Amino acid sequence: MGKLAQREGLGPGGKTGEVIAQTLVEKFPQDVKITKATQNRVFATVNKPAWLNVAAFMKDALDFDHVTAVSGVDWLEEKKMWVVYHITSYANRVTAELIVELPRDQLEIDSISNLWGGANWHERETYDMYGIVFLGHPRMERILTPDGTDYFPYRKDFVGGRRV
Amino acid sequence: MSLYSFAYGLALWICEVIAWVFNTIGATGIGGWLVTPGVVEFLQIIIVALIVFIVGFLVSITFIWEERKVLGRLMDRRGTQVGFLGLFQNFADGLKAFIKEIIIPKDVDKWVYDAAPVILIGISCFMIGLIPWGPDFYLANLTNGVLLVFAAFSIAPFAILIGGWASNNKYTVMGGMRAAGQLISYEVPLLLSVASVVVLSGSLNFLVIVQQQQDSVWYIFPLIIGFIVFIVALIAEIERIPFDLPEAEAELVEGWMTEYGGMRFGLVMLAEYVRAYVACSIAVLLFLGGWSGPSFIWPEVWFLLKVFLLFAFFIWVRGALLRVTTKQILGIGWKRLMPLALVNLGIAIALRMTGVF
Amino acid sequence: MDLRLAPHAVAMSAREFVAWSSDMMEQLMQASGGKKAVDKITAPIWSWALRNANYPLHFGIACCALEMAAASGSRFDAERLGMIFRSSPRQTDVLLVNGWVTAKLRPDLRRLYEQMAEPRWVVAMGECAISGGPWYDSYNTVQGVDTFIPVDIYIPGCPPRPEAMIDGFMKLHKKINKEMKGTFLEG
Amino acid sequence: MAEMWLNMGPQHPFTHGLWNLRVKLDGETIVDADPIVGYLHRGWEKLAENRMYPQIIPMADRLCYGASMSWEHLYCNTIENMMELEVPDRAKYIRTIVLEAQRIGSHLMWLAALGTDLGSYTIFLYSVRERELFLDLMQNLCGARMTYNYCRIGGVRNDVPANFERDFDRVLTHFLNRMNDLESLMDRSSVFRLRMEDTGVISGEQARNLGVTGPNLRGSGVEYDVRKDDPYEVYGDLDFRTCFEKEGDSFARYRVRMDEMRESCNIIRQAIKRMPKGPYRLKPPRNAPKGKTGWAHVEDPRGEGFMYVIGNGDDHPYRLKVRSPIFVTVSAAPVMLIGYKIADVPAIMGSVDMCLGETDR
Repeated sequence: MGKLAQREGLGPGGKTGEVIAQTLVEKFPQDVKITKATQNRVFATVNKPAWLNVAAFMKDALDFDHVTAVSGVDWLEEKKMWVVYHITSYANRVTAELIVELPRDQLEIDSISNLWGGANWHERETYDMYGIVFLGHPRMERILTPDGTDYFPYRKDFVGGRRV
Repeated sequence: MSLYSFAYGLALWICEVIAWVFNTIGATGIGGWLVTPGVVEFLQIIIVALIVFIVGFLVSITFIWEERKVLGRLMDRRGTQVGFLGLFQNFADGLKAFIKEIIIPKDVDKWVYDAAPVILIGISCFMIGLIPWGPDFYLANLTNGVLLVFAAFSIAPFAILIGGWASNNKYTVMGGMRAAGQLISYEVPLLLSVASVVVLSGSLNFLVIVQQQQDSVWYIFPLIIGFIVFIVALIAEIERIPFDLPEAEAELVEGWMTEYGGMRFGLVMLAEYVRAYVACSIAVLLFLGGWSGPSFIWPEVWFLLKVFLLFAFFIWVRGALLRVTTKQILGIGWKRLMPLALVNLGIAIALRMTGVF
Repeated sequence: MDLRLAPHAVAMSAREFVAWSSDMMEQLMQASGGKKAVDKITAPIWSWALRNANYPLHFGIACCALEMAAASGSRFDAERLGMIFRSSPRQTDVLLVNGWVTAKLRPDLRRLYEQMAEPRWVVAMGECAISGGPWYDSYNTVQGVDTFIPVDIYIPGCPPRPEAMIDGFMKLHKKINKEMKGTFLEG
Repeated sequence: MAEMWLNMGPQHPFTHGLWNLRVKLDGETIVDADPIVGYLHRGWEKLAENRMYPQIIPMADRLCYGASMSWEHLYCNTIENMMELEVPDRAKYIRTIVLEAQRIGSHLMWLAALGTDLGSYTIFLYSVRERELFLDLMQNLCGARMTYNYCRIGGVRNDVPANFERDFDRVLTHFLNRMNDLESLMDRSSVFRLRMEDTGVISGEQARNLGVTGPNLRGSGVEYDVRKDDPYEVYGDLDFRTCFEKEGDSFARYRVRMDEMRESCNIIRQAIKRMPKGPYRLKPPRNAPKGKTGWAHVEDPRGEGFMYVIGNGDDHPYRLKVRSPIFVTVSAAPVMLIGYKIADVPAIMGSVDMCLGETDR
C-alpha cells in the first residue's frame, strides 16, 4: 500500500483498520462486535440503540468524513431487516461496513443525515424502497418512485411487474 | 441606367399596352387617363419597391444558407444538403412553417401575442427599403436615412418584450426582460459611433456618406475604435451568439420564442435574418465605404460582396465564442463600450476641427 | 341609410361576416372540385417541405440520447437532412423518444406530444421505447411508448447506431412522402 | 419582490438526462433549489435480484451510459470480491487500459454537454468528434460503441485485437494535439473564464461532508482519488498524478477533468508497455454461498462508484446495492446554486457532469 503521504485538504490520519476496530470495541464494549478488520477495511455489527453514539464518535474522534452508502436488506424468512452503512475515512484510507439489525415489525433507526449531509438522500431512498423510517431526518419523503406509490418495491414480499 | 429609369420605362410600357386595349374597345377616356405621367409615376414606384423588397429578401435568405454552410465548415461537418448545395433548405423551412397548425396557448394575451411577430417582421421589411445598394440602385434617397434606419432598428427589442410578456410563460417573460436590458446597454454606444461617422461626413444621407468616403478614405481607418464598438454593439443588437440572451437556448429553453410555433416562428426567424442583413449593410455603408471599389465590377456587386464577408465574420464570431450572462453584458456595454465610443467621438471631432476631413 | 329599402338585408357583425364568408368559400371550393385539384397539385410541394425540414425535439432520456448526440456530431451529421434540434415542442415536428419511459415521465411525455403542432410524428428509438427493452419486468417502466402515444417509426437497437437513427429518419421521409399529409386548404 | 418557483423541468436543454431542478427565483437570483429526480427509476436493483450473475453485466452497462465500461468493471469487481477470485494479470492490464479510455470518452461527452450549455455549438462538435475516435478503439476491442458487455467475472471476454498498441498510440498522439485546440477554444477565451470562474463554489469541507466525490471533490481542493488511495487492478504499480485544484468553482472542476484526460493518456501508455502475456480469463464458480457479502468501490469518471452484493446460495444475488456518485452530488446541488443567477445554472450543473441513468437506477 502506498506511503501514507500527507495529502492536500486532508488530515494526517495514520490509524489503520485494526487500530480503529480496537478503539471502537473499547469505547462501546457491549454494542459493537467486530467480525473482521484489515489494513483499510473494518467489518462490524452495531446494536440499534447505540447506533447514533457510535456514528457521532466515528465522525469526531476517528475522523470518518464520508458516507459511501446506506443500504437496506430485507431478510423475509428471519423476520428482520439489515441497514448496512459504509462509511469512509479519507485521511486514514479506511472504509467501515457497519450492519444494524432491525426487527421487521418496527422499522425505525436514528438518522445520521445531521452528521453527514451525504447520507440525506441515501436514507430517503432506503425509506422509499424498504419503508425503514429514519428518526430525525429533515425531510422523510419518497424520492425515486412516482407520487402516490403506496407499496415499498424492494421488499422481498413485493412481486410487482413480474411478467416473465 | 438607374433603377428608377428602368422602372419608368417598364411602367410606361405596361400603361401603354393597357391603354391600347382600352382604346380598341372604344373606352378612349380611360386609355388616355392611363398614359398620363401621374399613373406611370405611381406604377414606377411600385415596381421599384417590389424589386428592392424581393432582392432584399433573397439576400436575407441566402444569409441563412451562408450561416448553415459556414458554421458547418467551422465545425468540420458539411452543412445542409437539401437541394443543390443546400440552397433549398430555406424554402423547405419556410414552406413547412407555412403548413404547421396554428396553436395559440390557452390563457395568452391573444392580441399582443399576434402583434409581436407582426411588428418584428414589419419593422425589418421597412428597413430593407432604406438600404441603397449603389449610386443608382435604391428605393429612397432620404436626407436623414441613417436616423430613420436606427429608429426602426431599435423597435424590435420592444416587440420581443411584449411578445415575451404576452405568451404567459415564465421563461418568455425573462427572455423579454433581458431583451429590454440588452437594448438599453447597447443602443447608446451604437448611436455614439454612428454620430462620429456623421460628424466626419457631415450628412445623414447614405449616398452622401458613401460619396464622402469615396473622395477621402474609408471611415474604418480614422475611426477604427468606432468600427469595433459599432460591430460589438451590432452583434448585441441583432442578438447573435455572444449576446443572444433573449433567445438563450441553454437556460431559457427558447427564450421569448418558446410559445411561438408554425408560421409565427417562421416569421420571427426570417425577421432575425433580415435584421442581420440590414445590420451588415449599415456597417458596410457607414464604415467600409459602401459600393466603392475598383470599377471592373458593378458597385452593387461590391456592396453585396462586403455584406456577405461581414456576415461571415459574424458567423465566425458565433462559432468561436460562448454566450455571456446578463450581468456581463451590461458590464461590457457600460464599462467597456461607452468610454471607447466617447473617445472615438472625440477623435472624430478633433479630425473635423483640424480640417483633415 | 334607410334599412326599409332592402327588406331582405341581414344584419351581421364583423366576426359573423368573416365566418360566413369563409364557410361560403369552403363550400364553393368543395362543390366546384377546385379544392381537390389544388390539393393534388400542391401536396407534393408541402410533403417535400415537411420531409426536408423536420426538426426533432432536443430531448434526451437515456443511452439513445447519447447516440442522438453522436448522430448530430461531425461524423454522422444529421443536419444534412435538414434536422435541427429545437428545444421547444411548439417548433418541432418529430418527437424522438430515446430511452425507457417510466411511470413518472409518462404524463409529461404525453403533454409534450400534445404541445406539438399538428403535422407531427413520433419516432421510438431503441428497445426501451419500443417495448420496455431490458427492463421488461420492471414495476416502474412503461412497456412500449405506443401504449400512450401513436408511434410512426420504430428504430430497433440497444442503443441503435447513429447511422440507424438517420436511416430511421429516412424511413420517416418515405412515410411522409406516401401520406401527403400537408394539404393546403384543409387546415 | 415576489419570489417564484421555476421548473427547469424534465424537458430542458440544459438537463442532460431527465431531472427537474425546481428553483426559487428572486428576479434572476436563485434563492432556493430543490432537485427532483426519479424520472428514470426502473428498479434496477430489484431486477438484478431475478437475474443470474453473468446476465447482470449488460444491465450494469446501462446504469451510467456515459461510462458503461467503468460500471461493468465495478460489478465484476464486486462479484470477484465476494467469490474471492484472483483475476489473471493480463486481464487486469486490459481492464485498466479500457477503463482509462472510457474515462477520456466520458469526460469528452461531459465537455460536449458543457459546450451546448454555455452556448458554443463548436465545443460540442469538436469533443464529439474526438470521442468518436475513442469509440472506434472500443469498437475494435469490444464490438459495441457504447454498451460494451466486455468485462466478465474473472477477466475479460476476448483478447486484444491485432495492432492494438498501434491504434491506441496513434489515437493518443492525435488526441493530445487536439487537446491544445480544445483548450485554446476555452481556457484562453475570456468569455469562458468570465462564465465559469467563481460560480458554483463549494468548499472542500462542505464537499467532503455532503458526500461529493470524484472530480467535483478534487476541484474543491481535496486530494482524494480511489485509484491512488485504495488501488484496484494495476493502479498501484503505475505512477500518475492526482490532479486537483483549490478554488472549488466550476472552472476548477473543468480544469481537473482536462488534466485527468491527459493523465489517462499517460496511464494508458504505461499500461500498454507493461502488459504481460498469458491467460485473460478464468472460469468463475456458478453459485455463491448464501449470506456471503462482498463490496468494491472504484473511481468512476463522475465520482466514487460502489456496489455491495449478498450471495443467495444459487446463481442469483440476494441483494445488489449500487451507489451512484451523481445521486449524492445532486443532493449537494442547492449548496452550489444558491446565490447565483439563473444564467449561471447551466455553467454550474454542466461542470458537475450529470448522468441521470445511474442517479435513478
